[in-house]
Amino acid sequence: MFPWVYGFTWSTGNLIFLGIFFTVVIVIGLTLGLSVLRSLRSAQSNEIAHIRWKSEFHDLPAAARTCRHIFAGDTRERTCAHDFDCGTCTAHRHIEELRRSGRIVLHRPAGSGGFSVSSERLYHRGHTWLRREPDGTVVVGLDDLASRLVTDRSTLGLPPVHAAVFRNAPLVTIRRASAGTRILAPIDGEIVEVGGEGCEWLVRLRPRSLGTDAFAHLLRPAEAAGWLQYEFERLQRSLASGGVGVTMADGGLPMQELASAVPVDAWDRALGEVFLEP
Amino acid sequence: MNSSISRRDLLRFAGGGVLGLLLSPLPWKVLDDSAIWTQNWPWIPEPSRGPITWSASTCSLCGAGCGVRVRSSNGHPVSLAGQAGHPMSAGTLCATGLLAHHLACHPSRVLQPIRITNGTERTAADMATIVAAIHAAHSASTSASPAIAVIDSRPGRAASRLLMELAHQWPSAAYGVAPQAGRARTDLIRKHFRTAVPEFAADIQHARLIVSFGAPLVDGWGTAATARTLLAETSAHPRPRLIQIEPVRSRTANVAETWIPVTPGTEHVCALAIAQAIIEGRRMKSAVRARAEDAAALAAFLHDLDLPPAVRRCGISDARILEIARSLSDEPASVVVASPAAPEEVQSAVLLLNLVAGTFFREGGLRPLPEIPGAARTTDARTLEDFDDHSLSVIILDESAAGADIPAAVFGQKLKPGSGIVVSLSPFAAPRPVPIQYVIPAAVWGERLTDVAGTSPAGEISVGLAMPVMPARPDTFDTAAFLGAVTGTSQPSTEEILRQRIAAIWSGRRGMVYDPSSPTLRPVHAFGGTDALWSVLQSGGCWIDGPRPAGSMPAFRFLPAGLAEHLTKRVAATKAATAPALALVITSDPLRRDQAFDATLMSKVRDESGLYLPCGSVAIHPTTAEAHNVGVGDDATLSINGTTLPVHIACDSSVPPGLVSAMDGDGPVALAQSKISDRSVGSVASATSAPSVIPVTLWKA
Amino acid sequence: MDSSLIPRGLQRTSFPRFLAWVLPWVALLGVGLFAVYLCLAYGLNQTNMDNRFAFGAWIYLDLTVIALGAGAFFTGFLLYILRRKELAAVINSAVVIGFICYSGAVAVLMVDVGQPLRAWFTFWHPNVHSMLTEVTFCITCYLTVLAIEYVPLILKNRKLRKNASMLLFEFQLHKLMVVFAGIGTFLSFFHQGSLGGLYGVLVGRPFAFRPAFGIWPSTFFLFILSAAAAGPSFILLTSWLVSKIARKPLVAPDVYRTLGRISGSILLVYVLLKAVDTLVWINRTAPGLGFQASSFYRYGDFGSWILFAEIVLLGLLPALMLLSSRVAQHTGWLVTAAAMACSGIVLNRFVMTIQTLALPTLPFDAFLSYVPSWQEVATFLAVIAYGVLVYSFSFRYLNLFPQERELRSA
Amino acid sequence: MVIDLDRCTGCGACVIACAVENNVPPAHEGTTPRTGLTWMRVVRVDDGRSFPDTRSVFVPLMCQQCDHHTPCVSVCPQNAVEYDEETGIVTQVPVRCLGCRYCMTACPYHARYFNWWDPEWPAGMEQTLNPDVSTRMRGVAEKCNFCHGRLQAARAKAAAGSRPLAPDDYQPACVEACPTEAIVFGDLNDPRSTVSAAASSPDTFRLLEHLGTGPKVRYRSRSAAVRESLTRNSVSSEKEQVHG
Amino acid sequence: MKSIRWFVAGFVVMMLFGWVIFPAILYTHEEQPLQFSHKVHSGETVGLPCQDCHRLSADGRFEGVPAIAKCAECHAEAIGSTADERLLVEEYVKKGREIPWLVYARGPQNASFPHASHLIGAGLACERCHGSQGTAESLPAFRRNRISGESQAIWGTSIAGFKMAEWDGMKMDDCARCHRERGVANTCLKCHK
Repeated sequence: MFPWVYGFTWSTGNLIFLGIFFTVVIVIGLTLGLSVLRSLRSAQSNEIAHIRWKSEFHDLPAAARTCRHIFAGDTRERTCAHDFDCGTCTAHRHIEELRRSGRIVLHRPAGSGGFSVSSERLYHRGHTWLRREPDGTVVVGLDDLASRLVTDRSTLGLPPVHAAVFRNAPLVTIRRASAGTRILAPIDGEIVEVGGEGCEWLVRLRPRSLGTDAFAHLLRPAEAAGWLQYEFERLQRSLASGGVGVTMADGGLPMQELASAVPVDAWDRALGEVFLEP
Repeated sequence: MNSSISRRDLLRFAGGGVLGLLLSPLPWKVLDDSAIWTQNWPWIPEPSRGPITWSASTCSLCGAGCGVRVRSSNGHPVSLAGQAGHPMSAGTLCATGLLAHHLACHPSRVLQPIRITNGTERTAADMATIVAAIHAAHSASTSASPAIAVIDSRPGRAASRLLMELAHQWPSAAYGVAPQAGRARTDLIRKHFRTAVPEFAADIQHARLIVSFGAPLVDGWGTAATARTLLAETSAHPRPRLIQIEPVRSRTANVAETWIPVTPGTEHVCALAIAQAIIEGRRMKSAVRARAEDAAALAAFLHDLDLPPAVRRCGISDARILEIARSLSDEPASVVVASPAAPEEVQSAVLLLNLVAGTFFREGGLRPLPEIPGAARTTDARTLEDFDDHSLSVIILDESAAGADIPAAVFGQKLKPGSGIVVSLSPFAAPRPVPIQYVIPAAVWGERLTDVAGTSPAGEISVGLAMPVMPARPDTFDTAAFLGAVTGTSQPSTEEILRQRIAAIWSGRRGMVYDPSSPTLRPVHAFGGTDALWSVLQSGGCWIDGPRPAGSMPAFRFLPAGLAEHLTKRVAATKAATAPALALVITSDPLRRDQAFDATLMSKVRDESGLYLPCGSVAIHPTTAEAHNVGVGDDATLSINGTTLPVHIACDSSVPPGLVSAMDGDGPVALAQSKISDRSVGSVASATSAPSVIPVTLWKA
Repeated sequence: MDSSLIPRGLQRTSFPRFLAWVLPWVALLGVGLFAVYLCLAYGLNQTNMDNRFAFGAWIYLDLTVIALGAGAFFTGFLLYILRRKELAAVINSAVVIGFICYSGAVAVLMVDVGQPLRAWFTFWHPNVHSMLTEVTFCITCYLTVLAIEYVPLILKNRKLRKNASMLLFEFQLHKLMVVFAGIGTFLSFFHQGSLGGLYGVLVGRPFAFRPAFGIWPSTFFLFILSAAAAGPSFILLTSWLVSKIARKPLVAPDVYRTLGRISGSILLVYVLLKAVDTLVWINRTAPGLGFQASSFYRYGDFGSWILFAEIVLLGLLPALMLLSSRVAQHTGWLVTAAAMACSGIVLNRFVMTIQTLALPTLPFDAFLSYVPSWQEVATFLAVIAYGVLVYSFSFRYLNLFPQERELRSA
Repeated sequence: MVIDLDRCTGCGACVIACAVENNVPPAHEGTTPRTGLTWMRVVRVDDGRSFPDTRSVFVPLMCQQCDHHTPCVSVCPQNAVEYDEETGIVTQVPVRCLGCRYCMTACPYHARYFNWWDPEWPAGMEQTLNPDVSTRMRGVAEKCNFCHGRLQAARAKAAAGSRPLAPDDYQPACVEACPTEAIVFGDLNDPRSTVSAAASSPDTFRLLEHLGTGPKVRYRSRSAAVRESLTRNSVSSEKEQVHG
Repeated sequence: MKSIRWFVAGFVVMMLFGWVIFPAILYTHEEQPLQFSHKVHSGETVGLPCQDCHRLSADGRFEGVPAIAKCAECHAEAIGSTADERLLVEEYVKKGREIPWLVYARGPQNASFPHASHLIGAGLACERCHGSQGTAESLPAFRRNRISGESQAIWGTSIAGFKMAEWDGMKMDDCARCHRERGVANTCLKCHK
């Protein structure tokens, strides 16, 4: 194998064969080394949350990755390919210009399908809402669909004060299901205050940057209504076992107590579906 | 260091450790050493390292007396080879001879005295009890007839003289020999001559034409020298013509110029027919006619034997008989030989043919075998069968040198019922059908000094010494030591007897001596004295009975008393016999399977390569196999007059259709063979068919 | 009980039932390991192999397993390099099957070799002219590549992905997967070929000898094509089988159709080339070595029907069936065609290994037959058991079929 | 090496001498002719003539030391087999062999044997092992190497006497043991040697010559029937398992 | 950086084990059956030439360590006063038993090293492969590799196989390199038996 080993000859056949063998070994080694190096480098820099979200987004079923503009009726069927990071999505910017220039009218759907959508809140695809407070902090709470599923606050594992939070990274964990499900944080920031029992929001956090693109990926109330209805249908479809479509008679309003309607063994699936767990 | 070591830290420690290990020589050295370990596995023995020495000796396994060159390492023989230029073997050794040095470590070797009760259970025994038993029998013997038989398996050795002296010392003991192959032939010959004639041996070396009735000339042990003379032709020594007449095509028939496949049991008819052809063709030499007293009577006897119908059943054509007769009478150096295991009528018919062809006392024919100087005359000693039944209380059997087998049943018959014991001096324990048998460990070749009396293909005799080439096992005996222990008297050691024998040879001033260091043979008297001769023999030389006077043919009779009636009866029997559908033919085993010859490496030519028939197999022709719907390698059952035995089938086109060929002396066939030669089976065989033709039936197991 | 490990959204049987399914295979593995112990402790006399049948039944089965395991490299090649996106549905299963086949084959080789402790000698003192050196090098490298391709699947397990470093490594590795797919294809191209070359170079065995193109005999290229053809069929077969056992649709029917079409087209090319090669062999190569080709088919039960079965019955017929649209309609026929294609390749490996050794070469040789001993059979069954076990655990705890979730709710 | 088949009686002395010289272990219990370990064999071949005048010819078959792209040398994956240019002997190094047995499938003469069992000798017989040849272990292949242990001893002796190696310093054990001197051995490259003379005589032939492996062992027989039956290439189909 | 500390700790521990502890435990330390002083025998006191004991026999075989018969020539009775000599005389000379020496340069069983070809043919000196012998007062301990069973002299003193001196280690590669340098054929058949 090596020149100092007995029987090694510098014949062409030997050189070609060992040459190919060593290149293959080196290529495998380099690729492995590269991926180990990259994962070490990204472990240092706090990209873990970002990478975790990208990896999980990649494994979400197609239905969960629908583009936001469907809810507002801007485009037909389309799945997002930018991990819901609308800031970097050219199609999003293009549609925004159209909307600003008035060629597309943001038509409001008939109703929010029985879910309450308030106008000053912005909605994150992980079913949390966000409201900017005058003192520059931001308040985050569970939207209507999520709060119907997670009724008692005690099952939530809230983050400690002063903890750093990253966009699309786990903010709160629900210990109800066997494997535990996490709720994603809408934006980067730092926890300032944790909401007590009865309070409508969960945490108050100070956002790291206040620029418009920090909130670009959040849904405006107009889109949120259609989005909540779509998410509710998706939840039913994943709960329906085997081929049965949505059975809710149309016009029927979703029950307040959704949690009790979900069968026990499907609980893990339901929470994972809603909170975008692959 | 913080108090708790987390699981992650351990993982990191392990990761660092692995990297450290890979960069240390440990894994690579262990990898390399484990491969080297597989090369020096401790349970595989290593050849010893030490100086290589060469010595010469003589092989004593059989009567050929071949010269052996021994290569030893650390004083232990490592390989044997023939001694180039040796007069008896001319540098050859047979397959068995090449393994003589392995017999010493044969797994079934007896290393301390054992006692075998009714053939199977073995318990250790000590010499005292054996000696006491012998002495008890010796003192108790009252009647005139001897109570102790001292049987010598190979007469003509120096040890034989010791056994004879013991018989003289003890009135109750008598000396006997194992049945000698050539013995029957010598008795038959003597009947033909008025004056006393010595034994005869065929001079294959100088014969130009050999007609052999089933004689195993190149088959297996003891025939290396003969094979060389027959086949290793050179310009000076062209290959002799060999005509082999036997039912199964043996290895000799395979190299013979012509092989005549006669039906089994009819060889004697062919011999007589050839003799008749010589006489009627008026080809009998005048010298022979002058010496013979009853030539005309022989011609008349052969005429009224009415041979032609019998010849038709032999499977030999008349033209072939005339052709053999003509070449026998034309070729001056021709001889007719028969297989030593051939029945009596074949031996006498072949003898008659030799007489008619005048091959006696002629170079290339039958030459007188002189007495071996210094060895007692054993030709007329009796065999175990000559003792009267149930008269013996002890049989002392000296099997330290392998000789002919004594049929097992004879022991039981000769011993006093219930109290008789057999004491055998043998390196291997061959159980016998007697209540009690003691086996005293004997030395094998190369462990102790013994002498070897050999006969060469040219019919010359020789005396050589089998030198000790390896350390002797502590409590093994040679004949002298054994007799010393048994009789309690001090016996002359083997060395002394041998020295006396060599002195007798030297004083006889006859014969030549082969000295490995000098290229040519030197006459005996050229040596200064017995010591010079002794040192030459010890260095691998041998004494050979030199050029003998041709000798003249004395007066003889063709048909001594009784021979005519016997031949008439047998020829009539052959004529009347109906050929059995399937006949068993027992051929002599070329490797002599019993333990005396069966070194473990013999498996290379038997079980491991199928060159020789493996144990328990019989060979039949493929057509016979189809006829009995038996396939190659199948297990089948062979029944001989009711006794069935499991055999393994081997197809072999050298066995004529209708015959089953089996090797004597091996496994199941040995059982059958002992039954065949056993009185009970023999008598049952129909009177018409000759004993060597045994009807059998065969079917798939 | 182990639901925290099962990927979210996939229905798997309860753990006790899963144990009931696993236990018989574990028992089979146990018996096999005992046979392996016997072979390693007491030597290869435990098998019925002998000096004529130096390659026993387990070498033939090794070749078959590696040929069928070629699905991994070929599917990877099609998906990552030729961008056939629809194969993403079966790539994970293909990688697992490939890993099982190769690791099982190497395990059997370690038992079959007389001195396993010296196996590294082939690397240290390689004889580059020998096909077996090339096989050893490539199989070992490709096994590492397959292991590297198998690692991200494991790291994607629901419990493991929670660990940050594992997730990161898997993410980075996944990005470079195209490199490994390329290397895998390159390595597989060579060693599938050299497995064929093993027999093609044997001048001493006219039955197997084939003329060389460049430095490789024609069997080199035939083995690659046949492996590439058998791969997708075997993937199709196994995916269908798993969905039948798991009693839930795992792969969309059109994926079966694409697999079938790919396998059928390559099989057709293989059959044509094989026919040409056989004709050349019958008319020019064998007589050149002094053997009439007819004399090879005169013994035992190896009549010339084997040649017909291998090329036409299990070669041409399945190829046409796989390519015809009518068959592609219902999966049942597609699966039988795939099974026939695979058994055609298995028969080819059998003929190349066992018949080559059985046929006499010297004029006085006899035709010998050989029956494997229980140790050999048990060892190979252990490999199958090992495969089933690894696949069962992977199917249960790893997400082998991405389309399973959509198919369930559709 | 030239073997005169007319002189070979099939006595097996060569096989025994070869086994003694090269420390080949005795048969393990359960060995059959197909798993037997011998470095050479004497094969009995019938010349196919009809019954009464059919003859068998005994063919000593050992490694033919092929010299034209030797099948076993080109297939051994770890160079355990090597063609020695100087002497023309195909060397098998048992300590490098890892027992993959590929060389055994490559050899058309079936001249390679495998240690299926660990070699065992009866107690005491290890003293009779030849010091010039190493004992092997289970799991490795073995073949005839023209007793190159004797060649090395002859070279050492020649070196000790500081003289070149003479032709008759070295001959394999089988040549020395054959009673009828059927095997002639020597340097084929030296035209004056007896073996070259024997090799050039018209009635010599080689086994499987048409395979082109260039075997260096030649056989001689004056009988045309024997020559024809041993070089007939369309293999005989008779199922007979031939036994001596 | 706490995590790196563990990694480095593991690395250092294993390197230490591999380079220092492993070589120590890999080889055994066996004492020779009895001590022998080359200094006395070949030095001024007795002045025996090396070839007297380590002889090359006529057929090219090297006797290596002499047999007991050689010692018995002078030591039939105890000459000196050392305990080893008394042991030699009683235990070995009187009983005629060979001394079970542990030979340092004992090569593997499967390779033959013809001393004749090297000493006479190539004219090499003993020191070339064995190092300086014949001056030591006592015999060093015999070090045997526990796994491969071979003497340490074959692999050489350094665990990684770096040759400290020409005589340190006689692996196949060393023989092959010397053969290559001198243009002697180093085919397998040359040495393997």
